[in-house]
Amino acid sequence: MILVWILVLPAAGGLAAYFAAGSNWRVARAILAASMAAPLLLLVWLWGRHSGFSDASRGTEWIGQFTIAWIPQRGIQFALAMDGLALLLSLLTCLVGLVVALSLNGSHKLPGAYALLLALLTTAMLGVFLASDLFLFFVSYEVMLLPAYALLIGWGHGDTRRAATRFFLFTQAGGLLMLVAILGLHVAHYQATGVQTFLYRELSNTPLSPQVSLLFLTGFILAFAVKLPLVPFHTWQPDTYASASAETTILFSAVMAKTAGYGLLRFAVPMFPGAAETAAPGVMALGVLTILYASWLAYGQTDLKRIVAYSSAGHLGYIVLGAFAMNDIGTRGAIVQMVCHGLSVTGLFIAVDVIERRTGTRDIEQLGGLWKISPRFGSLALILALATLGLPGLGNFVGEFLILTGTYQHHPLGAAIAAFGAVLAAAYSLRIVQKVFFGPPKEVTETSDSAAFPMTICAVLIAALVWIGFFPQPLLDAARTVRADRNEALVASAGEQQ
Amino acid sequence: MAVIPVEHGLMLATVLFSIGLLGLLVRRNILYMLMSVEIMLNAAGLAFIVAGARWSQPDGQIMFMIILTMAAAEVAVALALVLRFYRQFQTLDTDAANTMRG
Amino acid sequence: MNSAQFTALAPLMVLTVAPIVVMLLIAVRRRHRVCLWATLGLLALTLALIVRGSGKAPVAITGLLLIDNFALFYMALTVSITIGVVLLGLRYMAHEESQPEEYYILLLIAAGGACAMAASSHFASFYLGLEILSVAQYTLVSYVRRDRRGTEAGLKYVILAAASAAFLLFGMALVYAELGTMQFDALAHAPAEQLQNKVVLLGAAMMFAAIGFKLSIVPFHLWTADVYQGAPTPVTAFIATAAKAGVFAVLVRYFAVENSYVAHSLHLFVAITAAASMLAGNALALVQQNVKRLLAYSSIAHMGYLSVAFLAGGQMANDAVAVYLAAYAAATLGAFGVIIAVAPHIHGGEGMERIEDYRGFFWAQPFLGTIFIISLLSLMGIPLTAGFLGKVYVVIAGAKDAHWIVLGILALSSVMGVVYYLRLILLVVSRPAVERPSLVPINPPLGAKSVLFLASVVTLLLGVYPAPLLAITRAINPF
Amino acid sequence: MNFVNSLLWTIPALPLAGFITLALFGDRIARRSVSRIAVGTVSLSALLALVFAFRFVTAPPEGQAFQQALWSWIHVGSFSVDAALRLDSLSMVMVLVVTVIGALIHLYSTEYMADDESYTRFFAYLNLFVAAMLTLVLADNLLFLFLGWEGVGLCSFLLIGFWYEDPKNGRAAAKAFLVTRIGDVFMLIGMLLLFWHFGTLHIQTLLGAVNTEGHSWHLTLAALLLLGGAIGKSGQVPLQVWLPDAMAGPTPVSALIHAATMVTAGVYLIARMNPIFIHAPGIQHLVAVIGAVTLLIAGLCALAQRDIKRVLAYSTVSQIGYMFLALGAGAWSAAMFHFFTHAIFKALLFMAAGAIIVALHHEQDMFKMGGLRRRMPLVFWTYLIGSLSLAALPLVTAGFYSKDKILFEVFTSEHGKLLWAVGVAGAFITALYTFRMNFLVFFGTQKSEIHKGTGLAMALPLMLLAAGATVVGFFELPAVFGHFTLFSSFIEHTLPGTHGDHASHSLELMLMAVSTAAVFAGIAVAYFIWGSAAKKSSDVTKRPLSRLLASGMGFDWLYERAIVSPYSAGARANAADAVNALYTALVSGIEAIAFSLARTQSGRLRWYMAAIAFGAVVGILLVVYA
Repeated sequence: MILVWILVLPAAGGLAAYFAAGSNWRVARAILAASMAAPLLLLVWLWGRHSGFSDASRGTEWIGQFTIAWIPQRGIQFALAMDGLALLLSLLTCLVGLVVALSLNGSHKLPGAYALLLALLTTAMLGVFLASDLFLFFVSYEVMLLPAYALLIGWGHGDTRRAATRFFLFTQAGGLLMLVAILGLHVAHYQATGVQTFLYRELSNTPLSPQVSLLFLTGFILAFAVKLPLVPFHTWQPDTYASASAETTILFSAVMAKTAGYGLLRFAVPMFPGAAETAAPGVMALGVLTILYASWLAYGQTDLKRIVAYSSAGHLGYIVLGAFAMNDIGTRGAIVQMVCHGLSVTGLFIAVDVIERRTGTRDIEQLGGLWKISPRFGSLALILALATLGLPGLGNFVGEFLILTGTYQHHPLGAAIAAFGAVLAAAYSLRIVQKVFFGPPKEVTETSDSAAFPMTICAVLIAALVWIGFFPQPLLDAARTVRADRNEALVASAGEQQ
Repeated sequence: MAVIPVEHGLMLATVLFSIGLLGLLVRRNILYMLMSVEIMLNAAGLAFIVAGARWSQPDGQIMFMIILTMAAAEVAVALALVLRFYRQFQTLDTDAANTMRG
Repeated sequence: MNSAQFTALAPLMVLTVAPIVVMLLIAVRRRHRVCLWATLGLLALTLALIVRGSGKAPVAITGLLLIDNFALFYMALTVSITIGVVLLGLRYMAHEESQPEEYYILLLIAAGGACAMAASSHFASFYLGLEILSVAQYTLVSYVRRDRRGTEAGLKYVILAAASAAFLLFGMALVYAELGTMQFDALAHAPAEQLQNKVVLLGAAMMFAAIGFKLSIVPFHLWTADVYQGAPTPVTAFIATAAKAGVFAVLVRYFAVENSYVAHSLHLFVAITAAASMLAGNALALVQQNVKRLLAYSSIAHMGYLSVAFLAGGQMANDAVAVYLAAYAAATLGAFGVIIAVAPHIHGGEGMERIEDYRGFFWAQPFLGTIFIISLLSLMGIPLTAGFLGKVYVVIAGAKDAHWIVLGILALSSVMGVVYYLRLILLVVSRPAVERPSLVPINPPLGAKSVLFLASVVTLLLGVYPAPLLAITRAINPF
Repeated sequence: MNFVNSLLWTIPALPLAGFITLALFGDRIARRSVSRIAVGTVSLSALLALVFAFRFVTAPPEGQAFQQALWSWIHVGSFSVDAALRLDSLSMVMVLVVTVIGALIHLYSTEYMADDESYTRFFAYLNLFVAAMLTLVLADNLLFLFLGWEGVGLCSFLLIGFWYEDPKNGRAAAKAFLVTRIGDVFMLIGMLLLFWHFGTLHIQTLLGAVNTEGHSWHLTLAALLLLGGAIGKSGQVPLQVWLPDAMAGPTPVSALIHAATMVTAGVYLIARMNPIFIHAPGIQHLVAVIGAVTLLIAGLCALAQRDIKRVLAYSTVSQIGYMFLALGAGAWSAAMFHFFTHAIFKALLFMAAGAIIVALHHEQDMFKMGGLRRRMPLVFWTYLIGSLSLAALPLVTAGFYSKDKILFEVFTSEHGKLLWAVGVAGAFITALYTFRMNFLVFFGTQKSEIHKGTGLAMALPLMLLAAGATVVGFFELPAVFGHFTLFSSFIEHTLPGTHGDHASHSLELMLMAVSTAAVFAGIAVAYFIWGSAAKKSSDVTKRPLSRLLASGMGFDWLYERAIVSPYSAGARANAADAVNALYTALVSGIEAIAFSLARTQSGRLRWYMAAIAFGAVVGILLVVYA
C-alpha cells in the first residue's frame, strides 16, 4: 500500500497546488514540495528499514509489492513492486521533483496548471519505475508523454511546436513498437501456458523461439533507444531540451531519460537474455557510437542547453553498455550511472538556468568571465562539469568505470573505444568552463552574486555526488535488480556450456 | 426440355456483369451509368436463377425478386438525384461532379 | 412465432414500425419537435427491448435471422449511436433544411437496416438489411436540397454502392450455385474439398470486395472522403459509425471463424488491404486541410486497424472488434459532435471545415474543446482512453497468428496518425492571433451536450476501467 | 608505536583538510591565516613523512611497507577495491619529495603570490594538489591511484588556468588536461585488462600474480597501455606538447607540478608496475626508446626558446626522458634517483626564475633580460647551482651523479650502446641550453629595470634547495668513488636491483669521462655563442631550423592540422546534426507519397469505380490463386 501512496502523492499534491495556486502561490508551492518530499521520505524510510541490501547472502528481494486486479479479462493487474533499482530511481524522481518544486517561483504563466503538470509527469514516471505489470508499465510510459507534451507546448520558448511534435512522434514510434512486443509476449505466454498475464516475472519465463525473442527485444530496444536516446534516434532531444522550460528540462533529462535505462535493465535484457546476447554487439555498437557522436556534437554547439543535452545523450550511451554487459558489474554500474547522471544533469541545467536568467543568454560565444563575477557559482558549475567529464571522486566516475569494467568482460574492444568518450567529454566540458567562466568578463545584465537558492541546490547535489564518489557502497548495495542475479547465473551457465 | 448447364448460365451472367462493369467505367453520362449498374444487378439476378435451378430450389428466384425490388428503390432515389444534379450542375456528365477532391 | 421469438424480434419490429409512425405524425402535422421526440422515444424503446431480449437469446427466426447476444450487442450499439446522432444533429438539421422532419424517418430506416444486417444469418436478410441501410443513406447524404455538394456526394454514393451491391450479389450467387444454400454458416464452414473448383472462393472474394467498399477499405475507399464531406455532418457521423457496426457484425460472425477454409483463403487479401488502408488512410489524412475529409481518411485507417483484428478469428476477433468499434464510435461521435455543434453558428451556417478554423478553439469553447481533444486523443490511441484499449486488443488479435509485418505497419502508420491528430490538437489549444468567428461562445442544446459528455465519459471510462465492457464482449462471443 | 603508524592517513588528509577549509571558508579567512593553513598543513605532512622515513630506517615495518586500509570503496561481485594506503620505500621517496619540496614551494608562494587577488584560491588548489599527489603515490591499488592521478591532472588544469582572464591560459589548461587525459584513458583500459586477467586491482597482489604468470601477450598489452598513461602524464613524445604550454600557470606551480612532482607520476607508475614491464621486454625497450627520443627532441627545442620558463619546461621534458631511458634500460633505482635530484634542482631553477620574473615585472623573454648577475646575486648563485646540477657538472652536483648512473647503466644494458650515445648527446645539448640561458639572463648588459627584490619567504627555499642540489648527489656514489649506495639500497627494498654493478671500473671511468667532456663542450660552445656581449642580442629565431625548434618540432602544428582542427571544425560544421537530414528526407518522402495519393482522390466517379474494379480483380486473384 505504501507504494500506492508514493505513486499517488505527487499527483494529489499537484492537484491541490493547482487549486491553491489561484489564491496563494506560496502555499501552492509548499503543498507541491511537501507532496514530493513525503514520498521521498517514505522511500528513504523503506531503504533504511530494508536490511537485505548489505547482506549478500540473502540475495535480492522485493522491498514492497502491491497488486489489485485491473482488467481481469486479459489478466492485467495494477501491480506495483519495488526492488533496489526501482527504489533508487524512485528516490531520484522524488528528489528531482522536490528540487523542481522548490525552484518554482510563480513567475510562469498559469502557475497552478504548470505545477499540476509537473506533478503529473512525476507520478507517471514513478509509475514507470514501480510497475511490475507490463501493461501498467506501458501505460505509465506513454501517459508520461501527455504532461510532458503540454509542458513543452505551454511553457517552452522558441520553436516549441516543432520540438514538441518531434519529441512526441519519436517516442510514439518507439512506444508503439514496444507495445507490439509486449502484447506479442503476452499472447505467446498465453499460447504456451494458457495463462493470461502481464506480470513481467511470469512473462520472462515464456518459452520463445530465438527469432521471436529477438523480434520482441528489438521492439523494446527501439522504444528505449528513442527515449534514452541512442544515435541515430536522438535528433528530437536537443531541440526538446533547448525549447523546454528549465524545470521541464530537468525532469526530462534527469528522470524521464532514465525510464529508458530502467526499461533496458528491468525488462529488455532480463526478459530476453538469449536474444540480448545476440543483440548485444549491435546495440553496444550503437551505445558506443552515441557516446562518441553525441560528445562530438556537444563540442560544436553554442547553446548551453544543447551542449548539456548532447552530453546527456553521450552519458546515457554508457547505460546501454552496462545493461548489455550481461554481468552484475555492468548492471550495477548502469544503475549508479543513472542516479549520478540524474543528479549532475539536474545541477547543470539549474546552472544553465541561472546563467540565462542573469545574463539573458545561453550562447557561450556571448558569455565569458563569469568566474570573476561570481566565483562561488563558478566553482559549483566547474564541479558539475567535472562530474560530467567523469572525474574520479565524483559519483559519475563510479558508474562509468563500473560500466566499462563490466563491458570489458565480453566486449573489450567496445569498452576500450567507449573509454575514449572520456576524452571527448572532457573536451566539451572544459570548453564550457573556458568560454563561460574563464576569459575576460563580458557585459551582463545583472552582476550581483545573488542566485543563492539555486546555488544551494547545486551544492547539495554536488555533496551527494562527492559522497557517492567516495562512498558508493550503500548505493551499490541497493543497486540490484531482482533479475540481475538470475541473469548473471544464466550467462555464467551459458559460458560453461561453450 | 434440355437442361441448360449451370456453367453456361453462369458464364452468361459473368459476361453480362462484365459488360455492365465496362459500361460503368467508360460512360460519363449518368443515365448510362445507371443503366450499366442495372445490367450488373440483373446479371447477379440471372446468376441466382441459374444457381437456384441447379439445386431445384425457389431461393434463387426469390433472390431475383428481392434484387428487382431493391434495384427499383435504388433507381428511384438515383433518378431523383439525377434530376437534382441536372438542375444544379446543368449537365449529366459525371466528370463535372468533382468539386470535392484531394 | 413463440413468445421467445417475439421478444427477441421485438426491437427489430419496433424499429421497422418506427419510420411509419413518424411518417404518419408528419402527415398529421409537420412539427420538428414532435418528430424528434417520437424518434427518440421509439429508439429508446428499441434499446429497452434489446436489453430485455438479451434474456431470451439466442433465438433463430426462420433461416434468415439469428438473434443472439452478439447480434443484440451490435443492434444496441447501432441504436445508441443513432440516438446520439439524433440529439447531436437536431439544431444542425433545423438550421440547414426548412423541412428536417423526414430526416428522422430516414435515420430510423437506416438504423433498422443496420440492425437487420447485424442479426442476419442468410444472404437474403443480409442483402436486404444492407440495401435498406444504403438506400436510406443515399437520401440522407443529399438530404439538404440546396446543397450542391450533397447532391454530388449522394450521386457518387448511389452509383458506387449499387455497383458494389452488384458485386455482392454476384458473389452470393456464385457461392449459392456451388453450395446450394445461402446460409452464411454453410459458407463459413465449407469444407476444403468443396472449394476445389474455386467458384466459392471467387464468390467469397467478390462479397468481400463489396463489404470492403462499405467499410471503405483501400482500394475501395475513394468515395469515403467525398461522401463524408458532402453529407450533412450528422449524417457523416452516422455513416462513419453505425453503418459500419452492422457490417462488422456479419464479418466477425461468419468470416472470422477459426479454422474456416474460406476465412483462411481471405487472409492474404485482408492483410494486404488492411496494411494498405492503414498506410494510405493515414498518409492521406496527413496532408488534408478539411476536417471532415481528415476524419474520413482517418476512418479509413481505423478500418484498416480493425481488419487486423479480423485476421485473428475466433474469440479474439470478437473481443477486439467489439472493443474497437465501441471505442471508435464514442470517439468519432465526440469529434463529429463538436463539428456539428459549431456549424449552425459559424460562417453563416457553413461551419468550420478547415482545420485552420480550429485555432484557439479550446480557449473560446472550453467544453467543446475538451471533448474534441479527448476524442482526438482516443482516436490517436493514447493510454487511458478507449482508443488505446482498442488498439491493444487489435494488436493482441494480430499477435495471435504472428502477423508481425502487419503489426509493424500498424505501429508505424499510427505514428503518422499521431502527426495529424496532434496538429489538430495543437491548433485547438494554441492561442489565437486575432479575433475569429469561431470564438463566439456557443451553447449547444442540452441533448447534444449530454451526448458529447457521455461520449467522452465512455471514452475515458473504457480507457481507465474497461472491465465491464470486456465482460459484455465475453458474453456476446458467438463462437 | 602503532599509533604513529596509524597516522599514515593524515599525510594526504592534512593538505586535503587545508583545501576543504580554504574552499569552504576561504572568503572569511584573513590572508595571513590562509597562508598559515596552507603552508602549515603541508609542512605538517612533510614532518610526518620525515617521521615515517626515520621509522622506516630505524624500525622497518613488516614487509618493508606501512599499510593502512581506510574504507571499503567499491565492492560489486568479483570487483573489489578499497581505499587503502601503502607506504614502501618507493612511495617514501615520492612522499618526501612531494611534501618537502611542496612545503618549500608553498612557503615561496606566500611571497610570490602576495599581491594576487585570488590568493586563497591559489593555496586551496595547491593544497588539493598535494593531497591528490600523495594519494597517487600512497595508493595500494590502481583505482585509488587513478583517483590521485586524475586529481593531480585536475589541479594542474586549475593552476595552469589560474589567471583565467586571459583566454590563452585557459586554452593551455584545457590542452594540458585533454592531452594527459588521452594517456589516462589508455591507463584506464590497461586497468580493465589487468582486472579481468588477474581479477584484482590491488597492486601487490597483481604484481605477485604477474610474476607467477610470466610472459604473456596480456602483459605486453597491459604494459603498452600503462605506458600510454605514463607518457601522457610525464610529457613524453608524442604527448609532450602540453607541458611547455603549461608554463602559463604561476611559476610556483610550474616548479611544483610541472617540474618536481606531477610530471614524474609516469615514472612512478612504470617503476611501481615494474614486473609488468620486465615481463614485457619489448615494451620496456620501447620505454627506453621513447625516453631517448624525447630527451633529444626536447633538448633541441629548449635551445631555441626565448621564454625562460619554456626553456625550463623543455628541459623538464628532456630530463624525464632520461628517467624513461633509465626505466627502459632496467635501471630502476637510477631512474628514481634522477627523479629525486631533478625534483630538487628543477624546483630550484623554476623558483629562481620566478624570482627573476617577479623582479622584472613578469618579463619572461630572456632576450630582454641580461646582466642580472650583479643586481640579484642570491638569485644568480642559486640559479647557477641549479644550472650546474642540470648540466651535470662533474663531482659537485647532484645532477652529475644521477645522470651518470643512468648513462652507465644504459650502456651496460642490452642494446644499450646507441641509447647511451643519445644520452651523451643529450648531455651536451643540456649543457648548451642551460648555459645559453645563464649567459643571456645574467651576463651582458642589463636591459630591464628591477622592480622588486627577493624577500625571505622566497630566498629561504632557494637557499635550501641550492644546498640540496649539491648535497643529495652524495647519497649515491658510483663504484669508482667509493660505491656509496644509500639511495639505491633504500629503494631496492621495492625495486629490482641493477645489473651494471660488476662492470669494470675502467669502463665506468671512461664513460664518465666521455659524458664530462660532452658537458664541458656544451658549456664552452654556449660561451662562444652567447657568452660575448656582441652576439648576445642576435636573435636566431628567424632561421627556419630555429623556428622549427622554437615551435617544438612541429608537433603542435601537426596535431592542430591532423586532429584538433578537423574535430572542432567538423563539430561546428555539423552543429545542426547531419542525422536530421535522414528524418527530413523521410518526412518529405512520406509527404510526397501522401500528395500523390491525394491526387487519386480526383473526385471522378469513373476513376473511383475503376479502383473498385481493380481492387476486386486483385482480391479475386489473391483469394483464388494465392
